[in-house]
Amino acid sequence: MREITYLEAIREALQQKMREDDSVYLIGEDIAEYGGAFGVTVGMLEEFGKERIRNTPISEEVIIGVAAGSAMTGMRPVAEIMFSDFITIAMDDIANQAAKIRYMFGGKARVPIVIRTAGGGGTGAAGQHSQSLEALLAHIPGLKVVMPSCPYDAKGLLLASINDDNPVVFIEHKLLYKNKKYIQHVPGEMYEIPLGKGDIKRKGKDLTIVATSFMVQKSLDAAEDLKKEYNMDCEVVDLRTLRPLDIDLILKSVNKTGKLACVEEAPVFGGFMGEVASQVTEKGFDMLDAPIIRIAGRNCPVPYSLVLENEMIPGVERIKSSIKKMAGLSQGKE
Amino acid sequence: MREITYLEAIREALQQKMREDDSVYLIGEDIAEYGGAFGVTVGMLEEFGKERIRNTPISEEVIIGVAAGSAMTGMRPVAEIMFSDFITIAMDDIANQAAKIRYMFGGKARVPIVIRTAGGGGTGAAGQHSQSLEALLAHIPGLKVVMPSCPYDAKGLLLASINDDNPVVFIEHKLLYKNKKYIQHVPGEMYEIPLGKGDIKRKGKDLTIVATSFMVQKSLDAAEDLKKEYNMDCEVVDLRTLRPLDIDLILKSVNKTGKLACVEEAPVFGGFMGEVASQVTEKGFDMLDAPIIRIAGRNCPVPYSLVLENEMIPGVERIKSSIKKMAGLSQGKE
Amino acid sequence: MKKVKGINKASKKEKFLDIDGHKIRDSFPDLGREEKIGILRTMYRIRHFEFQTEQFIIRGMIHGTCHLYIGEEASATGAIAAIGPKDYITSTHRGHGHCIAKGANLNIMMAELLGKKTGYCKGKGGSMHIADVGAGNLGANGIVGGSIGIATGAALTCKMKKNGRIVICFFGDGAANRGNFHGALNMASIWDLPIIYLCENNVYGMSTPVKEAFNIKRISDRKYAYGIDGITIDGNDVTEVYNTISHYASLCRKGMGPVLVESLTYRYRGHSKSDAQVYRSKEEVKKWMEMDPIKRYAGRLISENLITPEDDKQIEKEVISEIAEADRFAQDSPFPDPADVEEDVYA
Amino acid sequence: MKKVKGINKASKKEKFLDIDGHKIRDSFPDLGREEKIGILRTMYRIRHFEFQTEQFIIRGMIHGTCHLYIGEEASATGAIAAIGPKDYITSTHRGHGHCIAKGANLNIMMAELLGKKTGYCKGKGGSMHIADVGAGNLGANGIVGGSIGIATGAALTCKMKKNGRIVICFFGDGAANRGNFHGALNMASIWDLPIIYLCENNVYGMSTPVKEAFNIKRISDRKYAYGIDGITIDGNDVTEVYNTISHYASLCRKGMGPVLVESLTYRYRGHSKSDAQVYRSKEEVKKWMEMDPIKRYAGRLISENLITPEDDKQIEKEVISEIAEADRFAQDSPFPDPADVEEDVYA
Ligand SMILES: Cc1ncc(C[n+]2csc(CCOP(=O)(O)OP(=O)(O)O)c2C)c(N)n1
Ligand SMILES: Cc1ncc(C[n+]2csc(CCOP(=O)(O)OP(=O)(O)O)c2C)c(N)n1
Ligand SMILES: [Mg+2]
Ligand SMILES: [Mg+2]
Repeated sequence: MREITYLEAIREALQQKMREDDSVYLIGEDIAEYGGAFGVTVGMLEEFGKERIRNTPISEEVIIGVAAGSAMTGMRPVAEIMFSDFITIAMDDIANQAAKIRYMFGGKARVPIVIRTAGGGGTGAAGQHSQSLEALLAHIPGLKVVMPSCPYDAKGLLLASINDDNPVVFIEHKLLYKNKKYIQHVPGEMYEIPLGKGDIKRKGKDLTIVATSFMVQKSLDAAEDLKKEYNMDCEVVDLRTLRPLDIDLILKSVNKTGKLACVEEAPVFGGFMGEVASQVTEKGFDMLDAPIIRIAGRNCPVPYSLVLENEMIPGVERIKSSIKKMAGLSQGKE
Repeated sequence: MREITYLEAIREALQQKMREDDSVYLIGEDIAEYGGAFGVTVGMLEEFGKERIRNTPISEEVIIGVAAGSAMTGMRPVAEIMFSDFITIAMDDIANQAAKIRYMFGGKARVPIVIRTAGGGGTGAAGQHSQSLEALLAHIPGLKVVMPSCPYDAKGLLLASINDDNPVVFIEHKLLYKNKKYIQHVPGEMYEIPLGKGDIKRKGKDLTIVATSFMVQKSLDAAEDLKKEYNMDCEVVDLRTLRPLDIDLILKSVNKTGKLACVEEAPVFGGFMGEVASQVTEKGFDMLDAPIIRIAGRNCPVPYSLVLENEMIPGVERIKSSIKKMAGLSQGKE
Repeated sequence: MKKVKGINKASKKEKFLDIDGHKIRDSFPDLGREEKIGILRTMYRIRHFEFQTEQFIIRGMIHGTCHLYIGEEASATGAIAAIGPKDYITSTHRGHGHCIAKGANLNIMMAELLGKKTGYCKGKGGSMHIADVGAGNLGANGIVGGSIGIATGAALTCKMKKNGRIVICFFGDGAANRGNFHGALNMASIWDLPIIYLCENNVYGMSTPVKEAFNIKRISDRKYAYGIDGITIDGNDVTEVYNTISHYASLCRKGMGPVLVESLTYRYRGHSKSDAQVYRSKEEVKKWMEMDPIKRYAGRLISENLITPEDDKQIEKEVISEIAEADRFAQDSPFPDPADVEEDVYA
Repeated sequence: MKKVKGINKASKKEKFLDIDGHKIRDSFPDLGREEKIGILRTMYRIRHFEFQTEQFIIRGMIHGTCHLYIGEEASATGAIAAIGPKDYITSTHRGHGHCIAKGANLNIMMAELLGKKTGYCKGKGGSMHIADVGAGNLGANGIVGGSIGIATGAALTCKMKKNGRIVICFFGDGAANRGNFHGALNMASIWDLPIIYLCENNVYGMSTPVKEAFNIKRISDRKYAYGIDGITIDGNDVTEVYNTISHYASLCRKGMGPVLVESLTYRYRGHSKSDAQVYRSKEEVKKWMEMDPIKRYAGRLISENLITPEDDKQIEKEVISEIAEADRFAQDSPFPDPADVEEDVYA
């Protein structure tokens, strides 16, 4: 069984879908000859040509505006915003146009666009190239927000996103792209993973960890260690999509474990896990044996220096020590 | 004792501060002859002239970029973004520049700008002129976010914002500007209300309502009714500033009442009250007698038609019925 | 701008006009009498629709704000008469005129203004978001310049699908300073997209005079920044608008790429529902009203013996009763059901 | 552009140059020998600083990415030599050259690259965020075009405080298609702000050739969109850069308003740490390297008998040891304390 990387899974989804459907095209900066800043679209110019691999000037808001206008008139664009930090430049076209057009027009338009973008830190790229801005997007009615954590999910979720008739922001993680540690068997044919369904990435009975994107992988590592070291059995729930949110799956897990730790990379204050924690408190208050904790980025921009960046972004050790403390296994500093 | 409107209180703060400090100037669209879309700056061109009441072309991102650059070099701009919805256009200059410059430069710059903007719905202006986007801003480290609910607070908080050495987003509510119902005694001299301190707008012992901006006023009305009709005594906590958040004040109140209802105008999903609810769950889990509830906007853009808009935005009746249901006073549909 | 062969070689009868230094074919004479009268009727429709809207405003029946197009009718009417029903337009916050010119149903439009379930947006959009996607109107937009990217995307569809359609992107002088204007015109230019950027310069962006917001005399000179063609025309002369857009529509279809047309016009009313108009003088307004686009055009049709003054009155009368009917329809229509508020967010 | 009286009347000895059709005073001869040598030294500093950075990259010592300025030295050096220490600049992601030319301390810069506490940003910013606010460098910027608004704001301060200072805003060809470029140049123009927008056209924005991203031959032609002056110069000729910026700096101080200068140059290395450079040929790179700005300028100084070839070598040698010292300083410096990660967010 072939095993491929996250990046290869994404590229395969794009290629297969483009072979099938002429209305799908790519638009973004340096996606043609260069193959995208992270190499996702390498080789696609050769196969699909300039018309369908549309390399643009540096104009994030116009990339999204153009994608939206072409989507309203029959195309299915996959737009790339090179770093998720640059979403801010296109925020009007995303939040006020693409997301709202359908509603404001009384349901009389469709805006089937996918906005692919690379999020997250850990690359030493500092404050303007490392952010996890999903909370800004997930709050906007009309958008769907997807964050795959592994190659299998990346392919299936991307195909579902392209096939979806709504604007979908698809946030990839830079540290997953080429990491051989996370290669996985991925079916060669096209398949969809439905948007709005989470996934249990590890079964457990003692505590529920809800995580997104790269934090799912770190949580899995932490869970293994906790099992080995303390015989503590964590269930790891991968949200897969932030909006729509699969709250039922989370509640089912919390109902079993009674404890919830939410792990995300963004600064904790105002982050998306506030929504998860709030919904669980609202709907599963009686299930909880302990306060929900959030393990997340520090409340600062992502710093440059490795020692600082490692402190800002939650790592396996911090996840473990926070959970140990919560479970009363240690005094571990959070 | 003179009583003035929210709008007059804001204008007075601007005028007095500008008389005192030459480095303070206003920049924004239609703020000169027109006096701003809501009339806040009417008459200021005459007093301060074109150089300090800088009317701009329609260029939100440049308004903020210019404000930031002039702040780094010694000015104290008060920039106006006409409707808070247009913040999206300036999001890079706000979130990636103004908010992060100090940190990215290792603390070696100051960016003392105030971004005044009109938020909220209820005016029939529909999806692109009615949003409450504070959750997008409060999540960004480096920003402070202020939402005054009454004339007294508006003046004191605005003066504190202008005197603050950080970028502050100051979100005013359109329905408060000229509403005579909310006129209040406001001292004639300059005074500051510290950023990061909440305020108890109504004392109570049975349940804590945390609210922001216009929702504070609606919550006060709801509290009065609940007192009259059910002898239920709600404490209303006005956050005043979302970031920094006065969590201590909230916890103190919840410790007394054991119940928390969070009220905000933005769509509930991913809204700022998720942060409040999460922090209270984390830090005050044992104080809670009941699940925290959030009473907020529906999960859709703000619709145009009055009947729909009234449904989307929480009104006094919805606040009351939700609280009654939570307190077990009724089966009231949420 | 891509070089393309000119529009069909001039036959003997054809006349070329000099508009702003450009040689533009006089295609107005090609129109039949009915079409020419149709243009007059459309302008009356827009004006009386707006009169009615104004009445609604005065009577407090409009929940939100409204931006009236009175005085600018020739711009939308002439431009849209010059393209086909399958071509696209995008509109602005001041969008009623574009919408009507693109063939919208007045009843449904008016119902939307009153927030009714029968409106174009089921009451969810209101004046600033009326769209008629089926008719090729991709919508009004509450964000100044908000539709510039969308229009450019529609033009990309036309190019990629090779469907022979083109796009007119309407926007105001104020929008020409938005950042996305810049990025979009550049992108359309490098990709030779079939789109006419039609800047309706009505002298003000809200209260800000064009002469304060620009340091250039002609907005169409921004063509030099993108290597495209550009022209400034009398936007109150519906035939000049018609001829210019016919000319460029034809070139667009042949692959010339985008063009920037600046249409000089004027709004008679305040910017929106509430505007004391301190930024302009009564004399200025009066001066412009003397060049009223409807009067001018009716006068032309009469002087060309295509209609009599009585025909003119009759057409206006017919329009007024259409509007009365729309008023009735709108008022009689039901409000949406609050329970549906979260519908239509997602497809 | 506001008309201002020309720079000081030409004395008999003064020479005027024709640069891109503009009459520009040859102010280079006014410089003393030491100043002229200083320009050479600065270019060597930039180049060797970048050589050292490249070594760090190869040895895996740079945590993040880096964009090297090798080949473009004349642009920053000539421009900044023409303004004063109190004037401001804003820089880009490719910012080491601007920072050095504005007088930054090499030790502190290099410490920042290695993420050290002693660096300009205490290790929090890295290559893309080095700023030296005290010296008037308002910072590199990781957002392409991100500093254009900031620079314009600094120019507004200069105007409002009447402090006689001006601003040079550096940015790349790629940034000239960003929306804020448009809004900022327009705003600077209507307000006559004292700012030189210096577009470093190095033929590519990442992998995208200028000829694909623009449909115009000269980026400086965008001056027509804003009613300002503009000029295209040889950015690899440090004296041409110096003369041009001297000329416009003087006009800016007199109130002319902004100007758009396009400086034609070329980067020798890949776009960033990782770039296979499939988008360009080795021949093209070689062709540009033959016009190397440092060799050209050293040659001029030698031919004017201001230095000998040995002096040239000696200067380079001195610079190399400065860099070695910076390397030592940076490597010996401590890393920041992780506990301080949340410091410096707020003032
Ligand atoms: C991005 C944005 N900024 C500001 C506004 C507020 N606003 C609405 S219309 C308008 C003036 C627009 O001027 P112009 O484009 O010339 O159109 P006109 O109203 O003259 O038809 C302004 C500033 C807005 N709706 N969107
Ligand atoms: C807004 C934004 N979009 C994209 C990028 C990614 N990026 C970094 S540098 C670059 C090319 C910039 O080209 P140019 O302005 O010509 O500068 P150069 O690198 O050639 O010096 C791109 C696309 C970015 N940093 N910011
Ligand atoms: Mg206008
Ligand atoms: Mg470049």
